[in-house]
Amino acid sequence: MLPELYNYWVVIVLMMIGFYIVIVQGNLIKKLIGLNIFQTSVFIFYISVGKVEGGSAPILAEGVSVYSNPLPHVLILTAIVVGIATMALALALVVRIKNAYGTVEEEELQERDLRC
Amino acid sequence: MLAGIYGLLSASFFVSMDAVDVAFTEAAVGAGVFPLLMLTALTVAGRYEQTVHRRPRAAFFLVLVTGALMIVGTLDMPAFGSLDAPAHTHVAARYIELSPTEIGIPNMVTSVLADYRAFDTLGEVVVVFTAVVGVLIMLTPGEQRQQPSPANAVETMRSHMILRVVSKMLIPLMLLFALYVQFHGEYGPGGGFQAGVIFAAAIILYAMLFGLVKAQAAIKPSILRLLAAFGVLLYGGVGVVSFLTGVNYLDYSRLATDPVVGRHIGIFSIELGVGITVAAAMILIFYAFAGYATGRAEAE
Amino acid sequence: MLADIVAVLSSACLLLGAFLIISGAVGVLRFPDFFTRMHAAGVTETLATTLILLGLMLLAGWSIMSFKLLLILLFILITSPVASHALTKAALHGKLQPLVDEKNER
Amino acid sequence: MLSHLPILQVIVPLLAAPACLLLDRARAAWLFACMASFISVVISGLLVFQVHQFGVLSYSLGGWDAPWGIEYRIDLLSAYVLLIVSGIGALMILAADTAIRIEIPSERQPLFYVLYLLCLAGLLGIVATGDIFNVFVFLEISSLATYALIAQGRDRRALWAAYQYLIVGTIGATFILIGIGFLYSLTGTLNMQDLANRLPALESSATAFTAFAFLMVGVCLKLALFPLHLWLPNAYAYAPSIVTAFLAATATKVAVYLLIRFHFSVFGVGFAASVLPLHSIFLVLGLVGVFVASLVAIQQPNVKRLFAYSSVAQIGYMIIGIGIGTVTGLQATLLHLFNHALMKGALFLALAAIVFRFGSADIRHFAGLGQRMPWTMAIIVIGGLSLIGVPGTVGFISKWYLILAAFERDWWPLIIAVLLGSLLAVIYIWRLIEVAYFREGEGESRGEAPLSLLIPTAILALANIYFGIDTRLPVYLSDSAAQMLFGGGP
Amino acid sequence: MLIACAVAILVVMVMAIIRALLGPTIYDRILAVNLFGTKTVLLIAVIGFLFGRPDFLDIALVYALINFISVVGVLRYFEYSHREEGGSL
Repeated sequence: MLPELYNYWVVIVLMMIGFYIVIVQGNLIKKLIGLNIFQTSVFIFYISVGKVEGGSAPILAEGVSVYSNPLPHVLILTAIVVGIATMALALALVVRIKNAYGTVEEEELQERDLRC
Repeated sequence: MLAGIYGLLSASFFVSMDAVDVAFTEAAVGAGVFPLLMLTALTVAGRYEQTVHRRPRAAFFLVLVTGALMIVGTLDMPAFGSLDAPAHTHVAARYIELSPTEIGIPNMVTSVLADYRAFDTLGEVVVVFTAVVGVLIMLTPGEQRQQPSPANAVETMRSHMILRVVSKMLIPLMLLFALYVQFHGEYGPGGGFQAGVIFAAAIILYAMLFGLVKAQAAIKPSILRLLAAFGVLLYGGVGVVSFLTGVNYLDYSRLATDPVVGRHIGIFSIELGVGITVAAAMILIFYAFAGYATGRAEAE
Repeated sequence: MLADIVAVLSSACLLLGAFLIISGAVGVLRFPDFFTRMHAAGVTETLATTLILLGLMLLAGWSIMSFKLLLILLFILITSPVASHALTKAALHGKLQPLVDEKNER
Repeated sequence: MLSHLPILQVIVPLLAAPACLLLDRARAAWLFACMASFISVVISGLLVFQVHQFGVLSYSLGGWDAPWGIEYRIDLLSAYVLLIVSGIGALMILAADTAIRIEIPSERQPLFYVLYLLCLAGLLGIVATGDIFNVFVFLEISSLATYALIAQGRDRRALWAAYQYLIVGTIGATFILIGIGFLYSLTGTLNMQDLANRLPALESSATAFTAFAFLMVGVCLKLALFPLHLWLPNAYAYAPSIVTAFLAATATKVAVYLLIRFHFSVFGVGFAASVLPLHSIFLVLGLVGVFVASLVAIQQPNVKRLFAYSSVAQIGYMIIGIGIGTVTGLQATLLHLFNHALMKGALFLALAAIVFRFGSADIRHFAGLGQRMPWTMAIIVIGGLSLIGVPGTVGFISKWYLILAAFERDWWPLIIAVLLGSLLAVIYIWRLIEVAYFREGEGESRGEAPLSLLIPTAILALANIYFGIDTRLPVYLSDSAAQMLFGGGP
Repeated sequence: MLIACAVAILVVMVMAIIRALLGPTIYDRILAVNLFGTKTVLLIAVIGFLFGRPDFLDIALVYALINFISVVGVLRYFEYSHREEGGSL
């Protein structure tokens, strides 16, 4: 069982690292990096699902009979784009927050909110 | 900083998993766009380090539970790489078997992306479009529409003479390569999104080396806006045209007398739409960030 | 006969390239300060890359692949020294002194 | 053209958005957006009719049949939710022109409409599609638009609220993505119908269970179900009023729809019950949510925030309906979906009018409002009564069905709890009414809100009363939808 | 032969990561990342031959491009931030 699934488990560990960073980090930008890691590991998870033993890239070629599954690739292409779009928006928000509050630390933000 | 390496690393992983197209995208995004965005944001936000860990225990517990749940979930999954997993035998099998004859292009990822699941891809383009509108609405300077002063722009990297000269040679090459990726997507890895990103990267390189003002003079933001909207409309328009030919939305089969040729035309045009929107969107996002950064630096 | 020679040549290129990049990396890892590391990386990089890509080109034969490899090679040959140069210059501007006794933090 | 209705429903606002960007003048963009949203209302009305007439509509995009291509699948439930979302969307955009005039600088207004249309299209897309990955894509379209819209609030805390929502929302979406990944690796398909056919054979699989858990948690994050609701009050309180009104009336509804869809259509009613006591969890979370959120709402000085917490409480009621686990319970949930959209739409729009006059929705401004803005205040009273569940308003109908469902099961404590929850609503509504009618307002008397704002609000308020008396349409729709879901789909 | 080469490149990549983690200055890190990038290009090319799928070369090419742009971007950023610090001091 173990050698058959280790790939998934490595991905899960990575995923959880990202998730942990998102929750624990106080710095807004680092939080986003954590989020990125979290998302990317999900992508890897999908691609692992799509891998076929002995398969080759899903582009038609002579002499190749086993191809990897193209569907997860398509899904992940979409998901990557979604991820980067989210990042762009999030960073724009962070930039605005920095401008409005003068800090990108969660705790200081909350302090400054309480004061006013 | 390490994010860049991370992007590279995950991309090489994708390569080993045969996901050429995904690796291609991740190469462009993970190693290029993401760090660039991160850096421009950092320019504004400042590198301010502070390591405060709040309620780590509860978070750790939560993460542990989630991870454990996932591992439990994998226990019943088919073994990694096995041929007869349901994921490979049900829907995907048809894509692999029939797409070369049905769609007539060798790259199965492109045929699934641009034809079988074309609507997802439309959604993807709209997501990019949404992001760019969102970034614009947030970073468009309000009343004080300031021009970054030329002095500031010229100063950017003036010291790097060699860099500038060499880049000047490279940028046309990059643009050419982007076009190649755009139109070669049916045969090899690549397609509209990747091409758009490469194209945008070349322009961004120009903007970084020669200043935002010069870049904006060469490629005007207002035109980019038009193009971003135009790409989405082109994609959606192809769908509307297929309405008019009497078939379902995004069904390209009647765009020409021969369905396979029709599909070629359809895929070609939507990939073009994707490429245009993505390139315009990425450049616009970069402009917005960089413009905001310089604007702020001057205000201080 | 010719094929054999090509194969041997390409293997030799690949092996030499592999050796060179490892030595370069060891240099990057072991050398005491930034500028010496830069030296190790920059010098080995160009030759090693050339060798490896040359090896692959020999392997690929006369085809579009070779052309692409050539393109990559050209590209790396252009960008890598430029990047090194720019980096070093930036480091100098960033008040990083070469050849110091102790490492200078920024 | 009629056969293309399912896709037109989503495509019209989706393509109107980039076209709107090209206009670049606020007024023109507004008119265009109005047009697009009204067309989509008409389409959704036609869809309800068609579904009623011919049964489930299936539309294969790109001409590829179901498991290979993406399928749009409109059954009664989705037609019902589509009608709610597009109807509210159109009413809100009518009011938007006036409402955002003071809240958003003029050069950003065209972009605002673009985002609004995108958000609307995203929500409609989630409801119309029959493909789980497509759900994810459209979820992200609507979420991204929402983050940007929330950040447009004038208070800088709007930015912070939007950021928090972004983090939570992205985590939620990623969870859903993980769930989809597990499902895909298990079944090899992404089509909901196909999944529903294949899943029963795999019921005991731990992977299916995990997929279910991730989907549920992901949706509940979007839904702001009680312990995961922390992002909602901030987001609602600081967003521009019109955005709050739109989101409160639609976004959470769509999330509830997704919950029902995943729970009933994809996994089947029996699935959850066999592996974990999901219904009891829903019941407990719903009840705790109702009480905690109502108690917090009572103490809020900002009325927008007050109603935001009240939204969390109302979501609790909807979840209770699902938790009861009978046809009537589900019907109560579906009814409340409709009714809550009406009352929160009316309330938040009325608040938009108050914000338009006073610049904020602090309870201080309510002093003497009964005299100063009689119409607006009357609408708030109607909405408030509806929130409490007074007979003659829509709120009563949904509470009635909820109690009926509990009664069927002989769960007396639940009935008492629901009544107690309504009592809490009485307290926070009364607080408003007391301030507005029995306290003298200081300062000069100011006039009523502009008509362009008042009319849509009044329409919603009248709908509150109308559907509280003439209940045929929602009751019929929700009843047949609930039956269909329990019958395992037609 | 190819395998040996790929392994060597992998080893180098690991070393580059170690250098990037160790620092000590920011320029060391950039150098390491740059090194890592070029080695990735090589690795992808070699792997492409190893698997017999030359399509990978396109990715290597993209990498070469993007890596360069990234390094320029990083440099620009640090120069920029230096200037800002200098201005405020």
